[in-house]
Amino acid sequence: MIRPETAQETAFRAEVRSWFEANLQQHLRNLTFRPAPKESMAWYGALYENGWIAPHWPKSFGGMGASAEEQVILFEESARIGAPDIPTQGLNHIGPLLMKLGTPRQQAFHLPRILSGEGVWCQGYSEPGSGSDLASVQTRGEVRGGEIVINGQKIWTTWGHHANWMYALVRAIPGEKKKNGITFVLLDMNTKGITRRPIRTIAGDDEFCEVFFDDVAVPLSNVVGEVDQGWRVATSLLDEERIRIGTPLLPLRALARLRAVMKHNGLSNDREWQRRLARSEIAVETVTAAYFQCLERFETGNAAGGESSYLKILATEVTQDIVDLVQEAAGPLRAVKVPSAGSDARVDFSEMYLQSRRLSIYGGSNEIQRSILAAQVLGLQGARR
Amino acid sequence: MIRPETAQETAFRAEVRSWFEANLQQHLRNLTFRPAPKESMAWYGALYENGWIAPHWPKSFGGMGASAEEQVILFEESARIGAPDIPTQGLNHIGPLLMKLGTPRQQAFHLPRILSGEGVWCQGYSEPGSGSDLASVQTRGEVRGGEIVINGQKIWTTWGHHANWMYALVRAIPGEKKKNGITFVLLDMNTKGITRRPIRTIAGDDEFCEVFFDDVAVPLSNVVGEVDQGWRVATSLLDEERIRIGTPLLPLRALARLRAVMKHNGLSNDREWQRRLARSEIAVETVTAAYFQCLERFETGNAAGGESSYLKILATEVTQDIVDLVQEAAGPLRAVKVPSAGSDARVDFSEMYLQSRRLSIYGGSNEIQRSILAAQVLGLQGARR
Amino acid sequence: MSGDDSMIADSARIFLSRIGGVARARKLRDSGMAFDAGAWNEMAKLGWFGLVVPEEAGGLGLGGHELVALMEALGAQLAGEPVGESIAASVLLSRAEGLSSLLEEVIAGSAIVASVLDASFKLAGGRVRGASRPVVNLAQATHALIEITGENGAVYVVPLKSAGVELRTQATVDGRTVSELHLDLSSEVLSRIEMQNVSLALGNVQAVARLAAAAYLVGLADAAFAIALEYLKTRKQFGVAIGSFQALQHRAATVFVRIASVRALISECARTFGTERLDAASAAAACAASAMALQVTKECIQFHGAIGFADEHDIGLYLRRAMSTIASIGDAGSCLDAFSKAASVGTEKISSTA
Amino acid sequence: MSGDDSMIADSARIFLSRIGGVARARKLRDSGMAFDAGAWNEMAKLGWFGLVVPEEAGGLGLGGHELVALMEALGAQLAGEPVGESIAASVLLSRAEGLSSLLEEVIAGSAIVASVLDASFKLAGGRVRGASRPVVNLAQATHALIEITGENGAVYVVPLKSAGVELRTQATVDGRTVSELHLDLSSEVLSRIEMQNVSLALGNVQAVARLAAAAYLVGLADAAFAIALEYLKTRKQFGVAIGSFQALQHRAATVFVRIASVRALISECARTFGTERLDAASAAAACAASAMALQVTKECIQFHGAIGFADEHDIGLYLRRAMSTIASIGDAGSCLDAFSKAASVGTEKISSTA
Repeated sequence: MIRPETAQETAFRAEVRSWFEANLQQHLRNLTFRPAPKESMAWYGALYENGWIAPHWPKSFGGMGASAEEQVILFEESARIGAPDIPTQGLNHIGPLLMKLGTPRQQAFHLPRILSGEGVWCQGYSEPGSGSDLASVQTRGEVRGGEIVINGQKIWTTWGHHANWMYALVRAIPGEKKKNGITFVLLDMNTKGITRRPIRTIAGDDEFCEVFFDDVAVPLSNVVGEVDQGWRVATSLLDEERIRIGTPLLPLRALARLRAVMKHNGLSNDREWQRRLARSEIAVETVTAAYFQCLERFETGNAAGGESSYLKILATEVTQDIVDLVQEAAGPLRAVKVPSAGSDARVDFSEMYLQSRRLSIYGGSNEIQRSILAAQVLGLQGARR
Repeated sequence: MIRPETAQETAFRAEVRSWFEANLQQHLRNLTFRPAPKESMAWYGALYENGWIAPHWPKSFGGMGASAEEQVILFEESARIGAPDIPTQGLNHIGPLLMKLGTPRQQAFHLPRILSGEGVWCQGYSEPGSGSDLASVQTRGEVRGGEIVINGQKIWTTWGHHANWMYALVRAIPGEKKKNGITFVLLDMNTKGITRRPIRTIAGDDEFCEVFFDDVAVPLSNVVGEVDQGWRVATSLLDEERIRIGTPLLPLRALARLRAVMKHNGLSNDREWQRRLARSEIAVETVTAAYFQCLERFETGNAAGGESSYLKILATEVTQDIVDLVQEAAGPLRAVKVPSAGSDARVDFSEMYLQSRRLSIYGGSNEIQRSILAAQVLGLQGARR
Repeated sequence: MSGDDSMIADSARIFLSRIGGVARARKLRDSGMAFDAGAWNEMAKLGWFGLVVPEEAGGLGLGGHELVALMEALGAQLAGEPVGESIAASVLLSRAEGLSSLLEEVIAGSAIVASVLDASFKLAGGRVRGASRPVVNLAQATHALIEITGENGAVYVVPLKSAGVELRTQATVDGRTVSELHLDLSSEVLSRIEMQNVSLALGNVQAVARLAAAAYLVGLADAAFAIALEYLKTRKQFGVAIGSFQALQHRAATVFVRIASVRALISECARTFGTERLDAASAAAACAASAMALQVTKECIQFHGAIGFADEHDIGLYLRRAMSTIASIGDAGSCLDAFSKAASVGTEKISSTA
Repeated sequence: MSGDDSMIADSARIFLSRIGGVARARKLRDSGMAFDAGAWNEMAKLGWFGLVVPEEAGGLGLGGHELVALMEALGAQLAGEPVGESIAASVLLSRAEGLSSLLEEVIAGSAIVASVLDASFKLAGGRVRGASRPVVNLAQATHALIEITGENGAVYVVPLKSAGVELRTQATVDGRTVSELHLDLSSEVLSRIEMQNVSLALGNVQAVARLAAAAYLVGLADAAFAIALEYLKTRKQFGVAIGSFQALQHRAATVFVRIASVRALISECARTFGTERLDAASAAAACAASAMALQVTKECIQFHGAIGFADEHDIGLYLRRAMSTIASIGDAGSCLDAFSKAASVGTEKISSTA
């Protein structure tokens, strides 16, 4: 980061770096794919034991209560050592949502499990007919006595086959297309009637799955907010979610891959490539700066609604620009599927490039984010889609 | 051009080159601004005397009847020697239109004058309220006896203050917004009631003017097509017009400036800049290829309506990309206003860059061209603007 | 297109559809088989590998337009066989002396000759040693054309079954392979190619391979865009076809401009087949087509949203195949350098305005 | 912003509006006067030229955030005076020995010290000879800071009124000037600057100038976008506001992202003021802001259509002023090289992930 570090922050960085070196197992470093939770759980657990698993959670809920600078230091050091991706739906999405809108019982049950890694979450928003148009949810959730009985289907459920809990949107009256009538529920994925089918991605991993519900009965105590009032629940933390997608972590990882490929292909001392690398480094610093700024504006209540969309667009497009360079630097190796595992660290030529296609699609496509910015931040009215 | 030349074409190129060297006065070479017609008229006249003023006109109307290859050779040799820009509204727009839709008298009067340069034309389409939306013409043209009496205003009239003739759209019933009721007229700019005000551009030249009409009486014999049927006349040659905007001439000129600035700033042997130049040269070859293809498709009747929009987008955006590089290569000289006039040829750092802003605006903005392509060529319906 | 090129394109389209089209590419990838011997033999029967070989040498005697038409058809259906590579090698073999039987085998499909030009092979003490950069589809070849630099430098044919030949092969994202060729063998195993100006001929092989790859990429991009366009017209969000959204319409128009203009460029390049301009033209074609194909296939995935990112949908196959095809061209920088060099040192300059 | 920086920004905004705002920039350009002496004296009274000079040396003793706030305000109203240049020079003057009276003059606005660093001046036989690359706003300066390389190399102040000083000046597209400095004069005319590590201090001058220019560009781009946004909301075509067209909305959103993110970057860079990180940070700021400002101002012209291309509309002034401001930074390549060098050789690395 460009921001000068305080002595305390420099000490924190040194502590993080040496602790990472000591505690991150070699075989989990520089992975290119996100390992399945059971493989990364050792690392997740170590971070948890050390109190670093939830930097952005307040201490009152068991988080680290880290400053923005400490968060960025953690991102930079993670990218530096090549720390593996860990499940984030609990930490970044449902956890903060429950802190704000969950019942004390829901909080007491779920939050500690998210921190410990016992509860691995997935998000049940998208459906076959509704990708960008969330409000058109068709999965049915009918209240019968003390239960809500769910029938229907979710798709593009990131890591749905690894999760043991899902938060989902269902609606009482199917076919109705509006924002009320939607209920926000927490589902134990081991409930009877749930079937999952993994979906292979173009990068070759099982990033997503389809989830089918056949009379899945969920106690009403698992509803967040009120029945039929789920739209407000789901959208209450959209800004928070976009900020979590827009951290500098992904661009930093892309940069690490660019450096590795340049080194592998003898381009590290090529002036043209050094300039491209410099331009990419500056772009990543721009993401870090924007991340700081967004956190500060949201914390001080100075942000316009929808402003976080800018961070999502920025971080994902900077990442895609950098992996474009990774591809170009790879030259005749650009299509090689499996990262090289030479004496050096693994070098990934194609994986992150292919994986990164989703960045401009997931979490609300960048087209949707641009429309949000235009309408909510720029005040451009009469959006003709 | 990449296309291999026949022996005849090579001979033609040699002839053009040596004739240009012998006949183009030194002070008219490598001008960066378009000289006013009276300054370039010597060159216009020389081309006319030599039979090269209208390469794309059929011989039957006094043109050269040049092949596509000969046209491209003329463009390349013009860019090579830095030949000045000459008035084109007559040659490229109203001339071909009159050949197709003019009366024999209109043809006999105007076509020879366009060729000789006696008739210098401007186009009266745009009005203050209607830039991209041509059909919303408000200038009034009322038939009274054998005359059509015009009141109103045109704007963005390229070279309106240098022209002695204008072709214009006027409508009988002002306020009505539709495509019928429009009349296509030929105006002698010396008619009583016409006032002109030049508009200075951001590049510092008087590219445009405003034209005001106060009871301007034009004989009905100057109407092309029928009264109230002018929309069909105006749009009948849109494809032809876009092809003339989309020639490789502009990109070739941009390339010549890039080479000159690279040389001036010592970048000609810099590998990074050589590669950028190569990429630009390839882009220009792409324009030439597309130009050949469009001509052939239109000549053989194989073109979709609106297909020419692609050529306009391509040629103008390639030009803009190249002048972006001109700016970057100029470095600390990028803002210098007047081209350097050293021992070498003039080197332009900023003029074409500024002038080129209009390329994506005029002749139907590139946004309009994209909408045309989407609707007419790609069949994307329900255009929600 | 007109005449032979459209006949070739039509018959290729029909044949490739018959043997499975894009589904075949998927099946080959999934089965881990990089090569479909049955299809290869049928392609040989269609005369493809002798497409540009003179009729008197057993070929079809066709030229650049037919090559481009064939390669576009192959790209459109993601046929991954080394057709372009074989055709490129045939250009040299048909001009060399004493290689007519190898040429016959190439035409018949029983031999596949890869050109391994980006390499540093040396001859010393009767042995050839060295290694190449990675070459796409090399694992399918039976022979390699190599150039030995230094004293006694010349172009040779290496039978790849020989002892002392090692391929270091890696799988690519689309079911092809890329291999480094490592040699450490007696020079007696190699056949020296006898012909005038063999280095020039070798450059020609590379140029033909580049033109073929560029045409393949145009066919590929065009087919991907056709799928995306259909999706834009049928997929609904917010109650309307997503193709009615102006932002997407304008981006689709940009994709159209990119494909159409590069296709036009490649059609010009096809005209240079057999001339000195081919070197520069093919480098231009390869540079332009590579950049275009990546931009187009990425944008087509984006148009699809989440389904575009799923392997089960075909659209992602086009990006991945584009990647391995571009890998076969090398890297963008050297391609631009090749263009600069060829455009400025040829006896006729490409651009007479330089 | 909070505290001093917002106070500086507010007072600058009010002052600049009072003296004519953007209309003043146009008037100065049209009159061929590159410099508004009246405005300059008022700026001096506001203390701007001593903004970052310690209070004990007669300055305001403020820092990076205030510098950025002031420069953004200047950019927003296209004030073309060499404020950033003066402030940059003050950083060195306030640390050097024996230059306090020149510093006083700089703070008072009666001297303007330009930094002419991209040059090759040599001292031989008691004479200084050489020439610089073109420097924006140099024609307004009374003194130049130069570095003489080679033996007896040092940093000197040159009074520009001296015999043997020649400026080769050209007008820029926005009414500024750019000049090469040619020297051929006795070294006795020069004052040698006495301070520790003067080269480092000189680098610091360049860094402050870069940061100032970058902030100026952000203010400029933001103001241009505000004009364009207003136009998008009010201009009608086809019966509706053009800002309702989705294609333009998405492009406007892209412009917003570009400006907001570079502004955030520059705010981070402001924090490095007075630290070793300033070199790398200011190079990053200059690179990012230059690219952003061109993209934004060009797009804002395009949003305006034909009127955007007319000189009478203000929007074109922003692009032209961006050009001369970027010219003052130098070229993109050297700026990137400076970033690479500073980010990797500093005692603290900018990016700890490298």
